[in-house]
Amino acid sequence: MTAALAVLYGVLAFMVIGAIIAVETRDLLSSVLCLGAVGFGLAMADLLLGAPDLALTQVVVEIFAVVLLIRTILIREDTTKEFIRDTPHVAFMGAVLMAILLGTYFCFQQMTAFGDPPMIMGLGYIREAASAGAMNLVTAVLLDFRAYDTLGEATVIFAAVLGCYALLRTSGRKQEQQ
Amino acid sequence: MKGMTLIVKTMTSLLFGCVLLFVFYVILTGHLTPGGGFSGGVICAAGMLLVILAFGADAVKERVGHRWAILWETLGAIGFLSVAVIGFIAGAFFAQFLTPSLQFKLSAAGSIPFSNLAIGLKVGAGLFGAFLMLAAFREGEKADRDSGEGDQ
Amino acid sequence: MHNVLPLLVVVPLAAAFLIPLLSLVTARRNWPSSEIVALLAVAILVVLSFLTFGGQDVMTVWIGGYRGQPELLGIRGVRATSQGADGGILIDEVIAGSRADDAGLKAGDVVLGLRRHEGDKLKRVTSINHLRRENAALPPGTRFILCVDRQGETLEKAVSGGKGVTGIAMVCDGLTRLMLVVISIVSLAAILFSLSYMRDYTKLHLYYSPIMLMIAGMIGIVVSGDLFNIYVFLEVAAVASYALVGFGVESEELEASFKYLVLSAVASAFILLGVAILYGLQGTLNLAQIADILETAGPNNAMWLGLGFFVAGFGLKAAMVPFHAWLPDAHPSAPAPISAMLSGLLIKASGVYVIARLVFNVLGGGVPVAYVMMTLGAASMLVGSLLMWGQWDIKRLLAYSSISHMGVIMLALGVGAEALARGESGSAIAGLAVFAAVFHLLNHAAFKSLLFLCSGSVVRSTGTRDIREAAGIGRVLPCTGFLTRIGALSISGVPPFNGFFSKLLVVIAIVWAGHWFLGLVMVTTSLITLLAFIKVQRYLLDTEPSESTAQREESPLPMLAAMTILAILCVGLGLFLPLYGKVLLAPAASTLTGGLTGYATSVFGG
Amino acid sequence: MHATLPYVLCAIMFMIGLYAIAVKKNIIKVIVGVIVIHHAINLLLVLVGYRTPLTGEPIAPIITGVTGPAGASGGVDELLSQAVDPVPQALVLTAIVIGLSVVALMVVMAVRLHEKYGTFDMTEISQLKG
Repeated sequence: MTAALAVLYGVLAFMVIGAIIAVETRDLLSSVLCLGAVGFGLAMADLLLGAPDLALTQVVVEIFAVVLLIRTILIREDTTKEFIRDTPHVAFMGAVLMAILLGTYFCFQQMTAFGDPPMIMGLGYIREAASAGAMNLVTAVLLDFRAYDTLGEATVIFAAVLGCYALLRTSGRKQEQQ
Repeated sequence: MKGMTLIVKTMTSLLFGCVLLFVFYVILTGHLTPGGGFSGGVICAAGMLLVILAFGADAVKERVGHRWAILWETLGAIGFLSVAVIGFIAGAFFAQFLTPSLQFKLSAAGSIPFSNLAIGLKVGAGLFGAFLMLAAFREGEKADRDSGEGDQ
Repeated sequence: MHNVLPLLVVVPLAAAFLIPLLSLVTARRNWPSSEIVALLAVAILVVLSFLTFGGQDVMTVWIGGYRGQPELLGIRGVRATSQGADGGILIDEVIAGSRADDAGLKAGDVVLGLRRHEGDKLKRVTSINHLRRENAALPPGTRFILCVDRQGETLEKAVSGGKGVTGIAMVCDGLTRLMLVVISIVSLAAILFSLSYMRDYTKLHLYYSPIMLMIAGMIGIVVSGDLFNIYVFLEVAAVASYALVGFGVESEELEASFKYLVLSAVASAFILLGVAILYGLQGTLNLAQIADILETAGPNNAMWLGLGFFVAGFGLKAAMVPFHAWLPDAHPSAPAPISAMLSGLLIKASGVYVIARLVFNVLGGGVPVAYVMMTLGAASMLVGSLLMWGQWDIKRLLAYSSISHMGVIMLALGVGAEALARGESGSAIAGLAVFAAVFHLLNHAAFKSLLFLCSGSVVRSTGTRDIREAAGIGRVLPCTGFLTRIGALSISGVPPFNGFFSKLLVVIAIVWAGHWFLGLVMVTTSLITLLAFIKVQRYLLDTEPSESTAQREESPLPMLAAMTILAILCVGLGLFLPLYGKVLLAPAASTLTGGLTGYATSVFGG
Repeated sequence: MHATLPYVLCAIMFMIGLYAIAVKKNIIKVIVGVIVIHHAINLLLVLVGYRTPLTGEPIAPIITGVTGPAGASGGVDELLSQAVDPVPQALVLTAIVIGLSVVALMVVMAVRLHEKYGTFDMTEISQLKG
């Protein structure tokens, strides 16, 4: 195991622990902050895995999401007494999730080994990158080869923002007598 | 919300220019270095978010208003769609309609910088607008906040 | 006609982007700009979707990047899990008839590496994916020489290099055309209906823009030939629909919308996980190329896992029974035209359509997946109809009926997949089952949208969704009553209407395939549906109206026009099946029964 | 074991998020669960695209040198043999933004529900029966 790989496993373990704390802690604010830590861990993992674009975007998006959540929590009172549903429900869901996890573990044994991807499509992009002209291949993939996906993605944000506007209207229906 | 203290406001107004500069750098060199329309747009929205938090949502809403956000967002979206459609007219959907020239220059990537710019505009304005609406939204206040801009 | 395909997505998107922009100007003056743009865009869509019938059977448009026929990878058809003694790849199995078999590779060989030319330096490889990478890194079509160690003897085999697909494919085949026609016509009806119905709501540009986005998303799903692209457009349609479900912003609507949002986000997560696993395995996202590789490589456990996540994710989107909890809340809470579009289109385009496409044309699950589909289908059919029986809320009743009918479609597809796996002997049964499935899909879109629009008309006049309180409304609003009657008769499968024919075909296909028990379940379900809708008709249409009900006004003209379009479809689709079946339904069915090979060759050959 | 351990860690994270969604009553916790799930999938996609080349270090897919003779540092040839896969990175970039927009919508709905009911507790909110 090389040093870089050891660091990567460290970051992944950090993320898993952070996720557990974020889910389990009772205080909503600490929960959201732990989530931010997981996000920053992800950004670090991205850097280690050779994805600086992602690290940049992940950091900013994480900041945005965490501020959004904190802003939502801070000015509102929460009256939740019991965080978890009743025990049979929890036991059932836990069993189902463990079963899925075991199945996933079993099936992942035949997954492509880590560090050895087929890259049939990716190498094609790299080979043709010179014609696209972009030096950053991720941008080239995003905005040239797979620009159609990006159009869809821009549309998703557009839809979400319109949805926010629509859901934040004070009243949905026109008042009749006013 | 009235906003935060004077120190924070001053620092924010100083910082905001730097953030915008960084946004332009990230968006315009997106095809050369890490970054691009999305990162730049979200950074831009995060900068705006700083302003909203420092000055208070109502003050920002008075100055800017979410009509501007909608305007820039739709313009960005239409801009990106028109990059696609110009390519469509030139040959194929999303085809490069500009010939890439010198490597490592701003003009190196044909239509990609334009797409980046449009997406940055769209993402920045969109997220800013959404956060502004959310921050200005207050509970228990049923009064006519929305008067004057709806088609009521 | 190649050019039509991108326009199908561009037109609704452009409309969606223009509507808020125009509203900035027109909202103060109360000009109906949103309505005009939306109606215009949908009208153009209807025309465009019929234009796709010109031209070849299968149209493929490559967006961004390389287009053309990919040469098949020379090393395809090899299963290798272990490394040889001195670092090469030990081949466990060579699939007969594959490229590797043609090149003369045999089980037990150890692939050492490759050379570009004769006498070049040997480039060693360590794993099968490494070999694939070396293959993909070479310029398209290059031939190279594979060095193989066979029991101590070194052989050199010339194979042709591969070339991958880089662009995103837009594919328009029989099934896509059917979905396009359904989507555009139902959307036209829904928007026509909205013109009057949505007058009561505020800020209509925030309604018409998401509805256009939803249409764009659904069209994007059905014309796409790329796995990730399907996910993206699925999200476009889903995110737009979240906002539309909660458009009334009353507490009940918000709650339904939140529930829908959470479950749908989980479904999207499953789907994206499936995409990640499949990409990790195959290194490509193009559906045809995945089919092409899988056809000879055969499945492995990780691929089953990916397929399992897909079935779970799209099953959630299609509200199959263990995952159905969100639908009866979300669909009734939306405004009526949106309910019609969600039930009539969205759960089909983003659920059943994609499952059918993946199972029949791309991943090819074989018998196990066919049985999973049959189980899911039969369970949703039965549970949906049983839960429907006790409902008094008209829209909720219709929503449960949607679950039941989605079950019918899924069951028929499952029977088809199972029959297809039998080989030659089952192909006729599979053809009939899949034909029945797509026919029922078309019919369900027509009558369920009609019924939801009728319920909207009833709710608008009476202000209640309870059929006991709205009793007798059919006599007060004669047109709405008549159209509701047509819808109810269609959905319960009364002979001259379309529902009867498709249900009959489904039952015939099930029984022909030998699943007597499932046939019995299907007939029972139909009977329950019939009884439930007799109940609806009795209360809504055949009782004397109470005094408060008697003073209601008939719905305005656009709403009636929208319902009439769908009602004409309900009658016409059944009666004129011989006329349009060959053009619309048979190609759709044969697309699905064509299997992996058919899909791959039709996409690359076009 | 070693070859697929990172994927398994991702799967564990995915299940943690799913657990939060399935079991927790609090809306904010549900949102946290959704974000954890998004993180897990994004991580899986990046991991899937990583490669450890036989010679040299793995490099980010950015051309830093002029494309010229074979073997030039930072050129296309070097990328072909050493770069990590750019496609999953583009996919993750798309997925991150989609995730952000979904989370923004969820937060807006949480705010509206809090306004209507005065709590983030789902059991107090639920009026509808599935």
